[in-house]
Amino acid sequence: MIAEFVPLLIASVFAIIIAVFALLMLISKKIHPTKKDQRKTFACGEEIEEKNLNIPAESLYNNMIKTLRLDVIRRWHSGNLASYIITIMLGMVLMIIYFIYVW
Amino acid sequence: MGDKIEMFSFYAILILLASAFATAVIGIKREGVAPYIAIASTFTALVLTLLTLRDVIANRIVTMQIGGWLAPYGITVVMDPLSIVITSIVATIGFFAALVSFRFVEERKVEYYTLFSLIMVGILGVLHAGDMFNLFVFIEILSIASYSLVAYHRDKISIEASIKYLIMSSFATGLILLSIAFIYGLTGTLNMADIALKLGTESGLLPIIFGLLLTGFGFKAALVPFHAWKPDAVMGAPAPIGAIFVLASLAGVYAIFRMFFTVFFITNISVYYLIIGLSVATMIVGAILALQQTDILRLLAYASISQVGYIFLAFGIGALHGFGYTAAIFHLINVAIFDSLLFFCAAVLIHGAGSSDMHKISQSVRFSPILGYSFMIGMLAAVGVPLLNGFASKWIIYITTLYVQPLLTIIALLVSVLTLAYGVKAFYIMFLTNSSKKRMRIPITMLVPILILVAACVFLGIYPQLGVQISEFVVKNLANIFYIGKVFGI
Amino acid sequence: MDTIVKTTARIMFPFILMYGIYITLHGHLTPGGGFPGGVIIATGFALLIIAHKESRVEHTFRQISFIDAKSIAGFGILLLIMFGIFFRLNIIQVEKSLGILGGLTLPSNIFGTIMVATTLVIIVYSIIKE
Amino acid sequence: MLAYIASMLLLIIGAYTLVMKDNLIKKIMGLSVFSSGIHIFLISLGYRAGGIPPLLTNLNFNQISAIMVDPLPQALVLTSIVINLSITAFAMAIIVDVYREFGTLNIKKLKSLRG
Repeated sequence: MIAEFVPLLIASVFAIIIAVFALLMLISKKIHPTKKDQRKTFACGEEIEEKNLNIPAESLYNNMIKTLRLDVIRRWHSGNLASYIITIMLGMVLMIIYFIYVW
Repeated sequence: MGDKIEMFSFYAILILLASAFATAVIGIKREGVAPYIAIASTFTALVLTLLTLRDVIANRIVTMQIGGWLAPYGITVVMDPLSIVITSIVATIGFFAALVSFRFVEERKVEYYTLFSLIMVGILGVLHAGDMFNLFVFIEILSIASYSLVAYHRDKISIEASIKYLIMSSFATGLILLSIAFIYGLTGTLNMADIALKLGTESGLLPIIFGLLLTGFGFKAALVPFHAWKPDAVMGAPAPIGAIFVLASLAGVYAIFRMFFTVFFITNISVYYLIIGLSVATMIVGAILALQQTDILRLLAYASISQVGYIFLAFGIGALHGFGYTAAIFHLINVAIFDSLLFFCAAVLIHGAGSSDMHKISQSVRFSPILGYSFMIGMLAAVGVPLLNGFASKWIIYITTLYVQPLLTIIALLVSVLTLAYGVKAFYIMFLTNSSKKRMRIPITMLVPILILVAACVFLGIYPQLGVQISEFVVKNLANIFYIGKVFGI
Repeated sequence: MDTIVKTTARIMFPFILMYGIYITLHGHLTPGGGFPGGVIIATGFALLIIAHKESRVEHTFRQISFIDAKSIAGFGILLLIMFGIFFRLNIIQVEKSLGILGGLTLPSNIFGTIMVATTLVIIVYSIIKE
Repeated sequence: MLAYIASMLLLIIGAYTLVMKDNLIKKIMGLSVFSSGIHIFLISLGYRAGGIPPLLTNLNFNQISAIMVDPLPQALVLTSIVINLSITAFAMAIIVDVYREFGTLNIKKLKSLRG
C-alpha cells in the first residue's frame, strides 16, 4: 500500500526541514540583530512609506477576487429567503430529472 | 438467537434525555447545577459509547429490538462499524463542547444546557436508528433543538438566522417525510433492512424517492445547492455550538452513506458522478466564500462546508477506486477533530472579546501564544500540511483521484491552496496584527479540550495507520448483507 | 372578554378536564390515549387563559408547576422504557392491555397525557406573555 | 385517488406560499399546508375502502386484520403532527421576537445576514 508508508516518509522529511529551518532562524537572529530604523523598503527604485506597507486585513484578497469575478457567488447569498428556497427546489428537481434519466 | 449483547450506547441517548429533563427541573431553582449535569451526562454517554465500541470491534454488528418485538415490526436499534465510529466521535466532541461551554455560557444556563442535551440526543439517535421513521423523528429533534439554540442570544442576528433556518429546514425535513411516505407505499415497511430486501430496482418511483432523500439529508450535511443555512445558523448560535453543527453535518453525511450502502445499495455509476459533481461545487463554493468573510464564525462555517465537500469527493470516487471509501471515512474523522478544534479556539476568542468580528477580536483581547499555535495547527490540518492528520486523509484522496481523473486532483489541490489562503487571513488578522493591551488567561476547562484535540491532530498525523485501519474496518463491513442478516437474526 | 365568555369558560372547564381524563383512561380500550387526552385537557386551560386575564389564571395554576409536572412525567416515561429494557419486558402487551386496568399501557398513557397537556399549556402561557 | 390529487394540490399550494409570500406568518401557514399535504398522502396510503378502525376489541386478530385499515401510517402521522405543532409554536414565538427587533414581518426586510 502506497498510502501507508509515504505519509510517514514525507512527514519525517518535513520534520527535518522544519528543524533545520528553525536552527537557521535561531542562528541568523543571533548574528543580525535588526534595528527599527534600518528597515526601509524599496520597490522599483522608490522608497515606500511604512503606512503603505501594511495591507488592510479586511480586504486581504479583494483584488484577486474582483479580478477573477469570484464575488458573483457572494452576491447570490443576498439574505433573501425566497431565493434560497427556490435554489433548494431547483436543485431537487434537477437531481430528480438526472436520476430519472440515468436510473 | 443465542445470548444477546447489551447495547450500551443506546442507554447514552436515554441518559442524555433524562439529563435534559433533570436540567429543566433542578435548574429552575438552582441555575449553577445545570452545567455539571450536562458534563456528567455527556461523560457517561462517552463511556457507554466506548463500551459499545469494544463490543462492535469484537462482533462487527450489534442490534437491539426495543420491547422484544421482532425485526420488521418492532423498533430496531443497530450499531455497525460505520455508525459506531461516528458515534464515538460525536460523543467525544460533545463532551468537549460541554466542557468548553462551562465558562462560555454565563446567563440562561438552564435553557442552553437543556437544548444542548437534546441536540446530542438528536445526533446520537440518527446514528442509532434502524428504521426510516425514527431517523426522521431524531432529525426533527436535532432540528428543533438547534433552531432554539440559534435564537439563544435574542439579538438581531440570532433571531433572523433562526427564523430563516427554521423555514428552510422544515421544508427540507418535510421532503424526507414525503420520501418516507413513498417508500412505505412501495414496500409496506419502514425497517431499513426490510426495505433493502423488498425495494427491488425496477420501480419508476425510485429516482424520485432517492432525489427527495438526497435533498433532505444533503440539506443537513450542507451540500452546495442546500448550504445557505449553515453560515447564518453558526453565526447566530453560541460558539461551542458551531462544533455541534459540524457533528450535525456528519449525521447528515452518515444518513446519506446509510441510504447508499444499506437501503438502496446503489451500484449505478452515474449516481456517483452526480455526487462527485456536487462535492466539487461544495468544495469550491465553500472555500471561495470563506475567503471573503470578516467574521470568524462565518469563515469557519464556510470552511466546514468546504471540508464536507472533500468527504463527498472521496465517497464519490469510492465507486471507481476502492480506496475512496476508506479516504472518506478517514477524512470524516479528521474533519470532526480539526473543525471542532477551530471552533473551540474561536469560542475562547469570542469569550474574551465579546464579539465574533475578527477585527474587533484583534483590537480587544490578547491571549497566551498557546491559543495561536493551536489555531494554527487546526488550520494547517485543514489545509493538509504533513505531520498533521488532514494531510494523511487528503493524501489518499489525491492519490485515488489521480488514478481516476487527474482534473479532480488539481481541483482538490487548488481548494487546499484556497484553504491555506483563508487560514492565513484569519490567523493574520486575529493573532499577528493584534494591537490589544488587555491580556487574558485561557480558562482551564477550555484549554484542556483544545490541547487534547491538538494532540489528536498530531498523533493521527504522524501515525496515520491507525486511522486507515479504522476506516478499512468500517469499509469491510459496509455491505448490506451483514446488516440485513444481523437485523433479522439469521 | 365579557362576562358571558368568562362565566361559560369557568363552567365548561371542569367538564372539558373530565372529558380529557376519560379519553386518557379509556385509551387502551377505545380510540384515544395520551395525545388526544392531553390536547383536550390543554384546550380547557387555553380556554381559561384566553377568557380570563392570564395573570389571574397564573395565580391558581402557576407556570413553574406545569414545568415540574412535565419533567416528572418525562421521568416516568423514561422509567417505563428502562423497566422494559432491563427486564426485557414488552410493556405494551396485547393480552394484558385488554383488561380494564390495561397492564402497563395505562401508566404510559397517563404520563403521555401529562406531558402533552403541560407542554401545550406552557406554550400558550409563553405566547400570551410575549 | 382523490386523496392523492388533493395532497399533491396541498403540496403545491404550500410550496407556492413558501416561496412567493413575503409575510412571515403566511410563510409559516404555507409550511403547515405543505406538511398537511404530506400527512394526507401518508394517511391515504393506509386507507382501505369500507375498512374498520384498527381496534383489538377481542383476540380474533386474524379476522380483524383482514378488514381493518392500516394503523401504522396513522401512528406516523400522529407523531408528525406533534412535531409540526412544536415547530409552528416555536416559529410563532420567534416571529414575536422578529417583530420586536425589526418592527416588520416582511422577510425581505430581514437582510442583515448576507455573503
